[in-house]
Amino acid sequence: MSVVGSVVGFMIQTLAVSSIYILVAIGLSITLGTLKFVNFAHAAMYLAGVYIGLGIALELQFSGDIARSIGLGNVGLDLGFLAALAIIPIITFGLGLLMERFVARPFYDRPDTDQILVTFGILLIVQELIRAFVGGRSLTFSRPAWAEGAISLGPLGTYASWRLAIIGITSVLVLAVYLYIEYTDVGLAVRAGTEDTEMVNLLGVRATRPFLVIFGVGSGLAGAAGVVGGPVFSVVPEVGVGVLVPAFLVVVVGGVGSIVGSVVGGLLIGAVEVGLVMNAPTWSSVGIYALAAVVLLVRPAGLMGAVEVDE
Amino acid sequence: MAENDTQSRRDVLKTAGAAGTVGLAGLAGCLEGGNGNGNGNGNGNGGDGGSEYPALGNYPIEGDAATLGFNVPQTGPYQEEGADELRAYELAADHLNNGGGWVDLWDDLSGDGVNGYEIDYETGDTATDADTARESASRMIERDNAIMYSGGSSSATAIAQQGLAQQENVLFMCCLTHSNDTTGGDCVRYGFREMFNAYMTGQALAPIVTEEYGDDLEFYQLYADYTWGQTQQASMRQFFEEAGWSEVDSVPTPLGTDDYSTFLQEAVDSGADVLFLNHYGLDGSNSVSQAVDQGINEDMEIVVPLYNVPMAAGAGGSIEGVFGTDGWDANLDNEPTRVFAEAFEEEYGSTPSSPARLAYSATMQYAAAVERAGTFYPPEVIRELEGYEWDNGGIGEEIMRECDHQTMRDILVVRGLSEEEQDAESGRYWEVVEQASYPDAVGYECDSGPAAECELGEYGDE
Amino acid sequence: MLLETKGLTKRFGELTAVDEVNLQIQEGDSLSVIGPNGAGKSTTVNLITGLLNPTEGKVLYRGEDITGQEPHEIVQQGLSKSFQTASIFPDLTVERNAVVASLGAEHGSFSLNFLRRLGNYDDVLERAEQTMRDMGLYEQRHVEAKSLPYGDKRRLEMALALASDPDLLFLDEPTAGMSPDETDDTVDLIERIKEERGVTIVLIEHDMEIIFRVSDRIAVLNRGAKIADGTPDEIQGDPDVQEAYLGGVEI
Amino acid sequence: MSEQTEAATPGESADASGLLDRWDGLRERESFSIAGAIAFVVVFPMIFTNLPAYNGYMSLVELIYIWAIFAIGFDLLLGYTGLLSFGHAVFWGGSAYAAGLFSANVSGEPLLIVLVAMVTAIVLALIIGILSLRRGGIYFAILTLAFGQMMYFIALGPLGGITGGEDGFTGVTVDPLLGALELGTGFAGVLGTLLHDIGYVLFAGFFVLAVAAAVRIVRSPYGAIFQAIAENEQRVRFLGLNVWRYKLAAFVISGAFAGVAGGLHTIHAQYVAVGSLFWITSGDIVIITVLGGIGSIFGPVTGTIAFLYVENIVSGEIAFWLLVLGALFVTVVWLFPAGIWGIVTGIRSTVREQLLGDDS
Repeated sequence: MSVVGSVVGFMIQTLAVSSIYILVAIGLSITLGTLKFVNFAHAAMYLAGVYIGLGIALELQFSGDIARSIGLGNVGLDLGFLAALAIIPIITFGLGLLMERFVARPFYDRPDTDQILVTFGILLIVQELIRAFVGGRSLTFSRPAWAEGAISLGPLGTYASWRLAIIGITSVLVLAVYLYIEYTDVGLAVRAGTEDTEMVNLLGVRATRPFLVIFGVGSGLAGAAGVVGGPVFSVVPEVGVGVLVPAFLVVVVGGVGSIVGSVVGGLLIGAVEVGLVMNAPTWSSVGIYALAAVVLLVRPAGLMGAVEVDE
Repeated sequence: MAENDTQSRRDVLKTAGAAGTVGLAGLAGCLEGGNGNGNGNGNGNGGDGGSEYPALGNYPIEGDAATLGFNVPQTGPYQEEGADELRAYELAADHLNNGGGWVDLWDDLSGDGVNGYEIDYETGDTATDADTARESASRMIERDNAIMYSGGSSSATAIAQQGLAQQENVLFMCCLTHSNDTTGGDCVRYGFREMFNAYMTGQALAPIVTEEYGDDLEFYQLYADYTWGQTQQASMRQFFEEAGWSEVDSVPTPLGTDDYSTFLQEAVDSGADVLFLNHYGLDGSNSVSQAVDQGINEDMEIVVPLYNVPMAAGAGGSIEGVFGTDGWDANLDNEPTRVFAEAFEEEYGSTPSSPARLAYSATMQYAAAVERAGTFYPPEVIRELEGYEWDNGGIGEEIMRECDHQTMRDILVVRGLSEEEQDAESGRYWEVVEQASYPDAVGYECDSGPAAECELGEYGDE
Repeated sequence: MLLETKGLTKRFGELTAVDEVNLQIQEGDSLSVIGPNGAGKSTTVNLITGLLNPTEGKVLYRGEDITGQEPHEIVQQGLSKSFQTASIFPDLTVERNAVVASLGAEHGSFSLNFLRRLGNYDDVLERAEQTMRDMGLYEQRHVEAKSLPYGDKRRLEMALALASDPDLLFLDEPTAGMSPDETDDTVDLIERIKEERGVTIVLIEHDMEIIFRVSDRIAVLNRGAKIADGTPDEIQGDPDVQEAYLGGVEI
Repeated sequence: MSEQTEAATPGESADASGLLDRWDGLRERESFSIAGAIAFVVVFPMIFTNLPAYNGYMSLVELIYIWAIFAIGFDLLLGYTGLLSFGHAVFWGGSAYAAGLFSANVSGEPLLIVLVAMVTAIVLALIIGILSLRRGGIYFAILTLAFGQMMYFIALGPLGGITGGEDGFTGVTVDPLLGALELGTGFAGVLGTLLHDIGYVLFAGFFVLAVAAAVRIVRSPYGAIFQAIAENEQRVRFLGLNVWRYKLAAFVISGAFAGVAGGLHTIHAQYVAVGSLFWITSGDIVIITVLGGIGSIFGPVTGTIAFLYVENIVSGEIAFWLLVLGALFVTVVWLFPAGIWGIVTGIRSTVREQLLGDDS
């Protein structure tokens, strides 16, 4: 295999691995940067994306004990993958608004630790609810027919078409949100909020429309990540935490509050993971944590974090 | 720590507990009465031959029911396997008390309890976590006075539980555990395994797969980076290289890996002819379906050395044509299989999986050994189990070896069916290519393979 | 010279919050730093007390460079700060508040004494008691700090700053939000502190009445830069100050 | 639980409610908490394992003490200092492995095993603390979580040859205490009824010791400073106290408690599971501590009893105990930040007020 081929191969792998992390990380990063709200329950949006998405695209099997005891069967709209990809961000956007109103808002004025605890608890509940209704076993979220199989890129190697589809979908979503934040009033509020923490400390400002919208947008992206990631990662209740931890690392590495930071952080984490898989596979799960530690030692605010660290 | 001392500890605790019931009011009496060391057999010694044997573990049984502990994953990644095992355990307890199933086939068993005792059972949830499994088992031993416990749907939980068995002098009949270590480096006198291991899988697969795909091929291995994966990887290398193939590379995938694409890409780039995916359960479903997704089956042949039904169901059509092994199949044509599968189907309305048969069989084996020994006294039951040969378990002739407590037995080499041919109702996901038999095709001596590392420990009556 | 800043500068991105500010404070003097909102008063104090690191410039304390030291190191050298908002420990009792402050004074910035009873440190307890008595809070020592009336909270805040017997005390708008009576009491208190303890005081204030009552010297900041520095009389007559800050207001 | 300085409490005049005051004075004493802990370890197993309603058993009693030590230490960090660590499994699991390896290769003396476990946890806490405490609040939680997971994956993969990887560490060997006292040796007579055997004394003894140490720490200068940091970190800094070092001290002290607990768990289980390093273990200790009630010594103990009881006994009867536990946890965080213990003490002080009338 040519040098160019392996470089391109490395890049494509990195992009594919990074995509899901980035989609989940953006929402975490923005709510952390603007609202100073730390949201472990963000992973619940990913779970909603996976499970509701599965129900829209195919058929969701209810085999949990509670579902069985009340005779709940399988539910499926069977609308196909694209329908799920289109509907889920809207649903999770709405769920995000609800979460802002009923979970986040009562806790804006409470200490960080309470925010973490309550969102951790809610993630636990969502996870266990899924286990109770849908069941704990792994489900198959099969890829759409048009993205099955592999595509040969000539000398650049052969890739699963689904990987390329993930990269494409993620790019479009991230770019759209980036433009939205860069060129609209909502975005202005977000950028101002990230820079001026005093302002957002006032509850009144936090509850205004732009911040609500941004909470929803972050949730929508996490939901979309669930649809995109469903066919790659396992569909089990624990997968929420499984993506949450790397996404948090992306935020730590990239710096809080900026989309560019999340993208850079995500790509770096992806690159380290892929690089280690190729060269020292035993260490591949360890490497991303080590990266986070190193970045933090060198640049406590993260690579793209401009805000002075005053904690 | 010597087993006798450990065991005496629990007896003392029980005694103390009994004394505690009397409460502080009885303190004066205790001052004179207690000797403090292992008098747990003072009372409640039912019809078990009086004081024939000294107290050991939970022997003698108090009352007229013997309690078994069924410790399976009811939550977590192996809960499907666990649920099927539990159904089989409960079925076995029912048959032992009331007849039916193998009880009617096996001469040792009466259908009227075991050795004069009714069979009672307690269940526990291992959550596929070694600590939880061990804690749950110790509750069964200590509080419920289980005389034997069984279960385990991963090597880690099995190894954790059998260590406890040895300490507490209570028998543990392993269920689903495929690691070489269970009856290798980590083997114990109080643990028994009917499941085959990775080593035997290698022996069974190599001749058939090499014959199918040809000589002098190059193979590439991905393996789950923990003990089971490592032993299986080593076994595959050993037996396929002995069969004339050569390994290009073998790469560990860390536990918890969800996305195998990078690993798989590396595998394709290696130019090897055959890819071994040494992953189990959920990981197995993931890696094989991602491999097919990535088009790897167009360039390479894929082998998944160890299969099970939930895993095949998860992978769906991806396993078409993929070779692997399993311990038993409900569609086998023999009487014990038919009897068990029918009883199971009648009770639960579904086809039993191979883990279910293991669970059923473990319970039956234990009960039969107790009947043969004429007592529940653990060392005697162990001696009955050791070296026992039988052919009425649905998978041909089997022998429980004395040297490492590993059953030498036949293994099914199977090949995945296409999505259209699969039938979830009857649990048909593959066709049986061959029943690799012991000792012709599989098996190893007591001084070789995993057995070489096994030291079983004491019976407890030395 | 007790404290001196040389070319103290702080930039946040494009914004220059503090621009080459030079201040001199003599021992025993009272300096007031005044200026309109956003003039950089609080930032200047934060640069001196170590909460922020200056972009450029130096802070000299008794001739020694203390630029870039941590707040606790600076406090340990005898500089103390009373916050604009009552920065106390609301869920702890008044006594507990004073004890924590006394620990910082008696045991230095860190001490390995986690297995010794606090109750056995008589020096700490005495200092806490003395501080509470000085500030007239002793009677309320068992009250949770958050239940104190606002004026008492501010006095507790000042007590925390004074527990360490500082040589130099920064008071950031000590009377903000107070009633006229409370303000009066506070000013009396400040004057008493000055006299009894001989503490050098740096006051950040808006209220001109207080400033002229308390200050020996006044420094005026505007848009981050110092535009005037002198005795109250000099400042009152300074045309730049009139122009930039005081506007047409009669003093 | 309010932790007054002892010097401040006595000397108050006894009025009408003198008896209650004297009782309060007694309760304020350090020795009272320790006596309470001793009384608890004598009485608890009798009630817990004999009353059919509880369905308990001795091994669970010992496990409760071990986890309670872990929880008490965790609360010194979370409840007193206000730092939420999501990676405490590192100290529990890391020390458990150190204990196991030490017992297999050097000595099986239980006290030495616990010592080695504690030292290991202290070293780990120093390293991880120095790295994680560079950032406060939320970042601290995320970083400790990340380091915890890192250690888990290291134990699982790269160090699998030493730790036993997924199978866990099986080579634990425990010798008699002080070379002579087998852990399984029971006591005679009254002692047997109350203290069962040497092993029970070991676990219960460490539990009492942990309570004593925690009470002392809470009443030391550190206790005051920890609470002050939790309430207003910046103010503490401007009192001339090195907040970073005190936070590190809190982290290391809490790590040391986790280390003792981890070492004892190795002795108790004679096995170390790799799951002891997994984030779920960290999550469990968070749930235990918060559920029981942060900011007190007996809150975490209450939480431990509740959690382990549900996990090991009720779990068989309620299929979705984790769901129930999660709901309970959120309710506590949301509405009763003082936890179960806080509810108990709340009721107690209400009763008191009723008794005393309007007495502040």
